[in-house]
Amino acid sequence: MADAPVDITTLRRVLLVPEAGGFCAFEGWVRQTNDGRAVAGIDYSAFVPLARTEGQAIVQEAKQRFAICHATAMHRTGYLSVGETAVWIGVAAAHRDAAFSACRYIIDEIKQRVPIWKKEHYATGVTEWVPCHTR
Amino acid sequence: MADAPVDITTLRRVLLVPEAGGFCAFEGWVRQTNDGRAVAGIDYSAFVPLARTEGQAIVQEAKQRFAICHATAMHRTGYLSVGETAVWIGVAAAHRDAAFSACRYIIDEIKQRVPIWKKEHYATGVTEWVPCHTR
Amino acid sequence: MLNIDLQYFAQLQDAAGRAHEIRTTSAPTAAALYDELRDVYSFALEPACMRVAINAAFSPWEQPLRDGDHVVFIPPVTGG
Amino acid sequence: MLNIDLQYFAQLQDAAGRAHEIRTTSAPTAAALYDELRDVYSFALEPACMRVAINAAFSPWEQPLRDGDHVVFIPPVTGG
Repeated sequence: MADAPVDITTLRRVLLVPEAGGFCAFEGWVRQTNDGRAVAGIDYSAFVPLARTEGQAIVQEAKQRFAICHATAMHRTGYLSVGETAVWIGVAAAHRDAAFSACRYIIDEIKQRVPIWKKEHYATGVTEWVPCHTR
Repeated sequence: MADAPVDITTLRRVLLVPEAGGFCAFEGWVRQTNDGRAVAGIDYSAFVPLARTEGQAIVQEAKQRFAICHATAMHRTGYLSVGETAVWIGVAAAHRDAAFSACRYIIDEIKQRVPIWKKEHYATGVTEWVPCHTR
Repeated sequence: MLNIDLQYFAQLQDAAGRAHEIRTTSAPTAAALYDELRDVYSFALEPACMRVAINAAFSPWEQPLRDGDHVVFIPPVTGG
Repeated sequence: MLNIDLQYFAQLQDAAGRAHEIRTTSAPTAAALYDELRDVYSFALEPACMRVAINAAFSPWEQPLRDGDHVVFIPPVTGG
Protein backbone atom coordinates (compact mmCIF):
# COMPACT_ATOMS: atom_id res chain seq x y z
CA MET A 1 0.00 0.00 0.00
CA ALA A 2 1.57 3.26 -1.14
CA ASP A 3 0.25 6.79 -0.82
CA ALA A 4 2.67 8.16 -3.44
CA PRO A 5 3.94 6.93 -6.84
CA VAL A 6 6.32 3.97 -6.63
CA ASP A 7 9.19 3.44 -9.04
CA ILE A 8 8.29 0.34 -11.07
CA THR A 9 11.89 -0.24 -12.12
CA THR A 10 12.76 -0.78 -8.46
CA LEU A 11 9.83 -3.16 -7.88
CA ARG A 12 10.82 -5.17 -10.96
CA ARG A 13 14.49 -5.37 -10.01
CA VAL A 14 13.68 -7.15 -6.74
CA LEU A 15 12.10 -10.00 -8.73
CA LEU A 16 15.08 -10.45 -11.02
CA VAL A 17 16.46 -13.73 -9.65
CA PRO A 18 18.72 -16.00 -11.72
CA GLU A 19 16.32 -18.97 -11.43
CA ALA A 20 13.61 -17.00 -13.26
CA GLY A 21 13.15 -17.30 -17.02
CA GLY A 22 9.73 -15.71 -17.30
CA PHE A 23 8.32 -12.52 -15.84
CA CYS A 24 4.72 -11.34 -16.04
CA ALA A 25 3.53 -7.96 -14.84
CA PHE A 26 0.10 -6.43 -14.63
CA GLU A 27 -0.68 -2.78 -14.11
CA GLY A 28 -4.03 -1.13 -13.55
CA TRP A 29 -4.17 2.37 -14.97
CA VAL A 30 -6.77 5.07 -14.37
CA ARG A 31 -8.81 5.06 -17.56
CA GLN A 32 -10.37 8.17 -19.11
CA THR A 33 -13.85 6.65 -19.45
CA ASN A 34 -15.91 4.21 -17.43
CA ASP A 35 -19.39 3.11 -18.49
CA GLY A 36 -19.32 5.85 -21.09
CA ARG A 37 -18.64 8.66 -18.59
CA ALA A 38 -15.55 10.87 -18.85
CA VAL A 39 -13.33 10.31 -15.82
CA ALA A 40 -10.95 12.97 -14.51
CA GLY A 41 -9.41 10.81 -11.79
CA ILE A 42 -10.04 8.23 -9.11
CA ASP A 43 -9.69 8.61 -5.37
CA TYR A 44 -8.56 5.31 -3.83
CA SER A 45 -9.18 4.70 -0.17
CA ALA A 46 -8.18 1.60 1.75
CA PHE A 47 -8.46 0.04 5.16
CA VAL A 48 -4.68 -0.15 5.14
CA PRO A 49 -3.79 -2.71 7.86
CA LEU A 50 -6.25 -5.29 6.52
CA ALA A 51 -5.42 -4.46 2.89
CA ARG A 52 -1.78 -5.13 3.66
CA THR A 53 -2.33 -8.49 5.40
CA GLU A 54 -4.86 -9.61 2.78
CA GLY A 55 -2.48 -8.61 -0.03
CA GLN A 56 0.34 -10.56 1.60
CA ALA A 57 -1.95 -13.57 2.02
CA ILE A 58 -2.82 -13.48 -1.69
CA VAL A 59 0.85 -13.38 -2.70
CA GLN A 60 1.56 -16.33 -0.37
CA GLU A 61 -1.33 -18.29 -1.90
CA ALA A 62 0.05 -17.59 -5.38
CA LYS A 63 3.45 -18.93 -4.30
CA GLN A 64 1.82 -22.12 -3.02
CA ARG A 65 -0.44 -22.69 -6.05
CA PHE A 66 1.98 -21.91 -8.86
CA ALA A 67 5.63 -22.76 -9.51
CA ILE A 68 6.92 -19.22 -9.16
CA CYS A 69 10.14 -17.80 -7.77
CA HIS A 70 8.94 -14.45 -6.51
CA ALA A 71 5.93 -12.12 -6.60
CA THR A 72 5.16 -8.57 -5.48
CA ALA A 73 2.06 -6.41 -5.49
CA MET A 74 1.70 -2.67 -4.93
CA HIS A 75 -1.52 -0.66 -4.66
CA ARG A 76 -1.85 3.09 -4.52
CA THR A 77 -4.13 5.11 -2.29
CA GLY A 78 -5.18 8.72 -2.72
CA TYR A 79 -6.18 10.71 -5.79
CA LEU A 80 -4.83 9.47 -9.13
CA SER A 81 -5.28 11.18 -12.49
CA VAL A 82 -5.96 9.44 -15.79
CA GLY A 83 -2.92 7.42 -16.85
CA GLU A 84 -1.52 6.92 -13.35
CA THR A 85 -0.75 3.40 -12.14
CA ALA A 86 -3.12 2.30 -9.37
CA VAL A 87 -1.88 -1.26 -9.02
CA TRP A 88 1.28 -3.12 -10.05
CA ILE A 89 1.85 -6.86 -9.83
CA GLY A 90 5.03 -8.63 -10.87
CA VAL A 91 5.71 -12.36 -10.90
CA ALA A 92 8.96 -14.14 -11.76
CA ALA A 93 8.95 -17.86 -12.51
CA ALA A 94 11.09 -20.48 -14.19
CA HIS A 95 8.49 -20.81 -16.96
CA ARG A 96 5.89 -18.47 -18.42
CA ASP A 97 2.80 -20.56 -17.68
CA ALA A 98 3.22 -20.14 -13.93
CA ALA A 99 4.16 -16.47 -14.28
CA PHE A 100 0.97 -15.64 -16.25
CA SER A 101 -1.30 -17.76 -14.03
CA ALA A 102 0.04 -16.39 -10.76
CA CYS A 103 -0.10 -12.78 -11.97
CA ARG A 104 -3.71 -13.25 -13.06
CA TYR A 105 -4.58 -14.96 -9.79
CA ILE A 106 -3.14 -12.09 -7.74
CA ILE A 107 -4.98 -9.29 -9.57
CA ASP A 108 -8.27 -11.25 -9.57
CA GLU A 109 -8.02 -11.88 -5.81
CA ILE A 110 -7.01 -8.28 -5.07
CA LYS A 111 -10.12 -7.07 -6.87
CA GLN A 112 -12.32 -9.48 -4.95
CA ARG A 113 -10.88 -9.42 -1.45
CA VAL A 114 -8.66 -6.47 -0.63
CA PRO A 115 -10.46 -3.62 1.17
CA ILE A 116 -9.81 -0.84 -1.31
CA TRP A 117 -12.52 1.41 -2.71
CA LYS A 118 -12.52 3.82 -5.59
CA LYS A 119 -14.47 7.01 -5.93
CA GLU A 120 -14.55 8.16 -9.52
CA HIS A 121 -14.33 11.86 -10.22
CA TYR A 122 -16.10 12.62 -13.48
CA ALA A 123 -15.26 15.44 -15.86
CA THR A 124 -18.64 16.97 -14.93
CA GLY A 125 -17.45 17.47 -11.34
CA VAL A 126 -19.68 14.71 -9.97
CA THR A 127 -18.08 12.00 -7.82
CA GLU A 128 -19.36 8.49 -7.24
CA TRP A 129 -18.27 5.33 -5.44
CA VAL A 130 -17.79 2.60 -7.98
CA PRO A 131 -20.52 0.14 -6.96
CA CYS A 132 -18.73 -3.15 -7.71
CA HIS A 133 -16.59 -4.85 -10.28
CA THR A 134 -18.50 -5.79 -13.39
CA ARG A 135 -15.54 -7.70 -14.84
CA MET B 1 14.58 -6.84 -33.18
CA ALA B 2 17.32 -5.17 -31.16
CA ASP B 3 21.03 -5.97 -31.01
CA ALA B 4 21.54 -3.99 -27.78
CA PRO B 5 19.57 -3.57 -24.53
CA VAL B 6 16.37 -1.56 -24.91
CA ASP B 7 15.01 0.69 -22.18
CA ILE B 8 11.79 -0.95 -20.98
CA THR B 9 10.50 2.28 -19.47
CA THR B 10 10.46 3.79 -22.94
CA LEU B 11 8.70 0.78 -24.49
CA ARG B 12 6.06 0.90 -21.76
CA ARG B 13 5.48 4.64 -22.08
CA VAL B 14 4.44 4.29 -25.73
CA LEU B 15 1.57 2.01 -24.63
CA LEU B 16 0.28 4.43 -22.00
CA VAL B 17 -2.88 5.64 -23.74
CA PRO B 18 -5.80 7.17 -21.81
CA GLU B 19 -8.27 4.53 -23.09
CA ALA B 20 -6.25 1.78 -21.41
CA GLY B 21 -7.12 0.55 -17.92
CA GLY B 22 -5.10 -2.65 -17.91
CA PHE B 23 -1.55 -3.37 -18.94
CA CYS B 24 0.10 -6.76 -19.13
CA ALA B 25 3.78 -7.30 -19.83
CA PHE B 26 5.82 -10.43 -20.31
CA GLU B 27 9.59 -10.65 -20.22
CA GLY B 28 11.80 -13.60 -21.04
CA TRP B 29 14.99 -13.62 -19.00
CA VAL B 30 18.11 -15.73 -19.50
CA ARG B 31 17.88 -18.36 -16.78
CA GLN B 32 20.86 -19.81 -14.95
CA THR B 33 19.86 -23.44 -15.54
CA ASN B 34 18.14 -25.31 -18.34
CA ASP B 35 17.40 -29.04 -18.17
CA GLY B 36 19.63 -29.19 -15.11
CA ARG B 37 22.66 -27.68 -16.84
CA ALA B 38 24.32 -24.49 -15.60
CA VAL B 39 23.96 -21.77 -18.23
CA ALA B 40 26.41 -18.86 -18.57
CA GLY B 41 24.53 -17.09 -21.34
CA ILE B 42 22.59 -17.47 -24.55
CA ASP B 43 23.54 -16.32 -28.02
CA TYR B 44 20.41 -15.32 -29.97
CA SER B 45 20.54 -15.24 -33.74
CA ALA B 46 17.69 -14.27 -36.01
CA PHE B 47 16.80 -14.01 -39.65
CA VAL B 48 16.05 -10.37 -39.01
CA PRO B 49 13.87 -9.24 -41.97
CA LEU B 50 11.52 -12.22 -41.62
CA ALA B 51 11.57 -12.06 -37.82
CA ARG B 52 10.50 -8.44 -38.03
CA THR B 53 7.61 -9.01 -40.47
CA GLU B 54 6.47 -12.14 -38.63
CA GLY B 55 6.60 -10.29 -35.30
CA GLN B 56 4.54 -7.44 -36.74
CA ALA B 57 2.04 -9.93 -38.15
CA ILE B 58 1.63 -11.52 -34.70
CA VAL B 59 1.00 -8.13 -33.07
CA GLN B 60 -1.59 -7.33 -35.77
CA GLU B 61 -3.32 -10.67 -35.18
CA ALA B 62 -3.45 -9.95 -31.45
CA LYS B 63 -5.08 -6.58 -32.16
CA GLN B 64 -7.73 -8.28 -34.30
CA ARG B 65 -8.44 -11.16 -31.90
CA PHE B 66 -8.52 -9.26 -28.61
CA ALA B 67 -10.01 -5.93 -27.52
CA ILE B 68 -6.70 -4.20 -26.94
CA CYS B 69 -5.57 -0.63 -27.45
CA HIS B 70 -1.92 -1.14 -28.20
CA ALA B 71 0.80 -3.81 -28.18
CA THR B 72 4.56 -3.93 -28.69
CA ALA B 73 7.12 -6.68 -28.79
CA MET B 74 10.91 -6.49 -28.66
CA HIS B 75 13.39 -9.34 -29.09
CA ARG B 76 17.12 -9.19 -28.55
CA THR B 77 19.82 -10.73 -30.71
CA GLY B 78 23.43 -11.40 -29.76
CA TYR B 79 24.98 -12.75 -26.58
CA LEU B 80 22.99 -12.27 -23.35
CA SER B 81 24.15 -13.18 -19.85
CA VAL B 82 21.99 -14.72 -17.12
CA GLY B 83 19.40 -12.20 -15.96
CA GLU B 84 19.28 -10.20 -19.20
CA THR B 85 15.96 -9.61 -20.94
CA ALA B 86 15.71 -11.51 -24.23
CA VAL B 87 12.13 -10.64 -25.06
CA TRP B 88 9.67 -7.97 -23.90
CA ILE B 89 5.98 -7.82 -24.73
CA GLY B 90 3.60 -5.13 -23.54
CA VAL B 91 -0.14 -4.91 -24.12
CA ALA B 92 -2.51 -2.12 -23.07
CA ALA B 93 -6.26 -2.72 -23.10
CA ALA B 94 -9.42 -1.27 -21.63
CA HIS B 95 -9.81 -4.40 -19.45
CA ARG B 96 -7.41 -6.95 -18.04
CA ASP B 97 -8.84 -10.05 -19.70
CA ALA B 98 -7.86 -8.85 -23.16
CA ALA B 99 -4.48 -7.57 -21.93
CA PHE B 100 -3.53 -10.96 -20.43
CA SER B 101 -4.87 -13.00 -23.37
CA ALA B 102 -3.19 -10.89 -26.03
CA CYS B 103 0.13 -10.84 -24.16
CA ARG B 104 0.04 -14.62 -23.84
CA TYR B 105 -0.92 -15.01 -27.49
CA ILE B 106 2.00 -12.88 -28.65
CA ILE B 107 4.69 -14.70 -26.66
CA ASP B 108 3.29 -18.12 -27.63
CA GLU B 109 3.27 -17.22 -31.31
CA ILE B 110 6.74 -15.67 -31.15
CA LYS B 111 8.10 -18.90 -29.73
CA GLN B 112 6.40 -20.94 -32.45
CA ARG B 113 6.83 -18.83 -35.56
CA VAL B 114 9.50 -16.15 -35.39
CA PRO B 115 12.87 -17.20 -36.88
CA ILE B 116 15.07 -16.74 -33.83
CA TRP B 117 17.42 -19.40 -32.52
CA LYS B 118 19.26 -19.69 -29.27
CA LYS B 119 22.62 -21.29 -28.66
CA GLU B 120 23.13 -21.94 -24.99
CA HIS B 121 26.58 -21.43 -23.53
CA TYR B 122 27.02 -23.73 -20.55
CA ALA B 123 29.23 -23.08 -17.56
CA THR B 124 31.40 -26.00 -18.74
CA GLY B 125 32.31 -24.04 -21.89
CA VAL B 126 30.22 -26.26 -24.18
CA THR B 127 27.71 -24.58 -26.48
CA GLU B 128 24.58 -26.12 -27.98
CA TRP B 129 21.66 -25.07 -30.15
CA VAL B 130 18.48 -25.44 -28.15
CA PRO B 131 16.69 -28.18 -30.11
CA CYS B 132 13.10 -26.99 -29.74
CA HIS B 133 10.65 -25.62 -27.22
CA THR B 134 9.47 -28.21 -24.77
CA ARG B 135 6.93 -25.87 -23.20
CA MET C 1 -22.60 -2.20 27.42
CA LEU C 2 -19.53 -2.35 25.14
CA ASN C 3 -17.36 0.45 23.81
CA ILE C 4 -16.68 -0.27 20.13
CA ASP C 5 -14.15 1.55 18.02
CA LEU C 6 -15.79 2.03 14.61
CA GLN C 7 -14.11 3.07 11.39
CA TYR C 8 -16.11 3.82 8.22
CA PHE C 9 -15.06 3.60 4.58
CA ALA C 10 -16.51 4.46 1.18
CA GLN C 11 -20.32 4.76 1.01
CA LEU C 12 -20.63 4.07 4.76
CA GLN C 13 -18.29 6.95 5.53
CA ASP C 14 -20.38 9.30 3.40
CA ALA C 15 -23.65 8.11 4.98
CA ALA C 16 -22.31 8.30 8.54
CA GLY C 17 -20.70 11.67 7.83
CA ARG C 18 -17.60 10.55 9.68
CA ALA C 19 -14.60 8.24 9.33
CA HIS C 20 -14.40 7.19 12.94
CA GLU C 21 -16.36 7.02 16.17
CA ILE C 22 -16.38 5.24 19.51
CA ARG C 23 -19.85 3.91 20.15
CA THR C 24 -21.38 2.46 23.31
CA THR C 25 -23.70 -0.36 22.38
CA SER C 26 -25.53 -3.38 23.71
CA ALA C 27 -25.24 -5.18 20.34
CA PRO C 28 -23.75 -8.62 21.05
CA THR C 29 -22.43 -9.22 17.51
CA ALA C 30 -21.23 -7.28 14.47
CA ALA C 31 -24.46 -8.25 12.71
CA ALA C 32 -26.56 -6.71 15.49
CA LEU C 33 -24.33 -3.63 15.58
CA TYR C 34 -24.78 -3.08 11.83
CA ASP C 35 -28.57 -3.31 12.24
CA GLU C 36 -28.37 -0.69 14.99
CA LEU C 37 -26.27 1.61 12.80
CA ARG C 38 -28.60 1.25 9.82
CA ASP C 39 -31.34 2.84 11.95
CA VAL C 40 -29.01 5.70 12.89
CA TYR C 41 -27.37 6.45 9.53
CA SER C 42 -29.73 4.91 6.95
CA PHE C 43 -26.96 2.77 5.44
CA ALA C 44 -28.19 1.50 2.08
CA LEU C 45 -25.81 -1.47 1.80
CA GLU C 46 -27.18 -4.90 2.69
CA PRO C 47 -24.95 -6.92 5.03
CA ALA C 48 -25.26 -9.84 2.59
CA CYS C 49 -23.01 -7.97 0.14
CA MET C 50 -20.50 -6.94 2.81
CA ARG C 51 -17.92 -8.46 5.12
CA VAL C 52 -16.88 -7.36 8.58
CA ALA C 53 -13.40 -6.93 10.02
CA ILE C 54 -12.88 -7.12 13.77
CA ASN C 55 -9.49 -5.91 14.99
CA ALA C 56 -8.27 -5.69 11.39
CA ALA C 57 -9.09 -9.32 10.52
CA PHE C 58 -12.04 -10.62 8.51
CA SER C 59 -14.44 -12.17 11.04
CA PRO C 60 -17.83 -13.91 11.13
CA TRP C 61 -20.80 -11.57 11.42
CA GLU C 62 -21.97 -13.57 14.43
CA GLN C 63 -18.68 -13.35 16.32
CA PRO C 64 -19.42 -11.98 19.85
CA LEU C 65 -18.14 -8.44 20.30
CA ARG C 66 -15.84 -7.64 23.18
CA ASP C 67 -15.27 -4.31 24.86
CA GLY C 68 -12.75 -2.22 22.95
CA ASP C 69 -13.07 -4.14 19.67
CA HIS C 70 -12.21 -2.25 16.49
CA VAL C 71 -14.93 -2.89 13.91
CA VAL C 72 -14.98 -2.09 10.20
CA PHE C 73 -17.87 -2.95 7.90
CA ILE C 74 -16.41 -3.65 4.47
CA PRO C 75 -18.50 -2.41 1.52
CA PRO C 76 -18.04 -4.30 -1.76
CA VAL C 77 -14.38 -3.76 -2.65
CA THR C 78 -13.40 -2.12 -5.93
CA GLY C 79 -9.62 -1.89 -5.88
CA GLY C 80 -7.28 -2.77 -8.69
CA MET D 1 20.60 -23.35 -64.14
CA LEU D 2 19.60 -20.88 -61.44
CA ASN D 3 21.76 -18.72 -59.18
CA ILE D 4 20.32 -18.93 -55.68
CA ASP D 5 21.34 -16.70 -52.80
CA LEU D 6 21.46 -18.93 -49.71
CA GLN D 7 21.67 -17.86 -46.09
CA TYR D 8 22.19 -20.36 -43.26
CA PHE D 9 21.18 -20.12 -39.60
CA ALA D 10 21.68 -22.11 -36.40
CA GLN D 11 22.52 -25.81 -36.88
CA LEU D 12 22.54 -25.45 -40.66
CA GLN D 13 25.10 -22.66 -40.44
CA ASP D 14 27.35 -24.86 -38.29
CA ALA D 15 26.97 -27.85 -40.64
CA ALA D 16 27.56 -25.78 -43.79
CA GLY D 17 30.46 -23.98 -42.16
CA ARG D 18 29.23 -20.71 -43.62
CA ALA D 19 26.44 -18.15 -43.19
CA HIS D 20 25.98 -17.33 -46.84
CA GLU D 21 26.68 -18.58 -50.35
CA ILE D 22 25.52 -18.10 -53.91
CA ARG D 23 24.89 -21.48 -55.46
CA THR D 24 24.25 -22.47 -59.04
CA THR D 25 21.69 -25.27 -59.13
CA SER D 26 19.28 -27.14 -61.34
CA ALA D 27 16.92 -27.77 -58.40
CA PRO D 28 13.46 -26.58 -59.50
CA THR D 29 12.06 -26.12 -55.96
CA ALA D 30 13.25 -25.34 -52.44
CA ALA D 31 12.52 -28.95 -51.51
CA ALA D 32 14.82 -30.25 -54.26
CA LEU D 33 17.47 -27.70 -53.33
CA TYR D 34 17.44 -28.83 -49.71
CA ASP D 35 17.88 -32.46 -50.83
CA GLU D 36 20.87 -31.38 -52.94
CA LEU D 37 22.40 -29.52 -49.98
CA ARG D 38 21.91 -32.46 -47.62
CA ASP D 39 24.25 -34.47 -49.86
CA VAL D 40 26.82 -31.67 -49.77
CA TYR D 41 26.71 -30.71 -46.05
CA SER D 42 25.14 -33.72 -44.32
CA PHE D 43 22.38 -31.58 -42.76
CA ALA D 44 20.76 -33.62 -40.01
CA LEU D 45 17.45 -31.73 -39.90
CA GLU D 46 14.49 -33.29 -41.68
CA PRO D 47 12.57 -30.87 -43.93
CA ALA D 48 9.36 -32.02 -42.23
CA CYS D 49 10.40 -30.12 -39.07
CA MET D 50 11.46 -27.00 -40.96
CA ARG D 51 9.99 -24.21 -43.04
CA VAL D 52 11.50 -22.35 -45.95
CA ALA D 53 11.61 -18.62 -46.63
CA ILE D 54 11.99 -17.37 -50.19
CA ASN D 55 12.84 -13.69 -50.52
CA ALA D 56 12.25 -13.22 -46.77
CA ALA D 57 8.69 -14.63 -46.81
CA PHE D 58 7.55 -18.07 -45.66
CA SER D 59 6.84 -20.04 -48.85
CA PRO D 60 5.70 -23.51 -49.89
CA TRP D 61 8.49 -26.07 -50.25
CA GLU D 62 7.23 -26.82 -53.76
CA GLN D 63 7.25 -23.21 -54.95
CA PRO D 64 9.29 -23.03 -58.21
CA LEU D 65 12.62 -21.27 -57.71
CA ARG D 66 13.54 -18.33 -59.91
CA ASP D 67 16.97 -17.05 -60.78
CA GLY D 68 18.28 -14.74 -58.07
CA ASP D 69 15.91 -15.96 -55.34
CA HIS D 70 17.08 -15.57 -51.73
CA VAL D 71 16.43 -18.82 -49.86
CA VAL D 72 16.58 -19.55 -46.13
CA PHE D 73 15.81 -22.94 -44.61
CA ILE D 74 14.32 -22.31 -41.17
CA PRO D 75 15.35 -24.80 -38.44
CA PRO D 76 12.87 -25.25 -35.56
CA VAL D 77 12.69 -21.82 -33.92
CA THR D 78 13.56 -21.34 -30.26
CA GLY D 79 13.22 -17.62 -29.58
CA GLY D 80 11.55 -16.03 -26.62
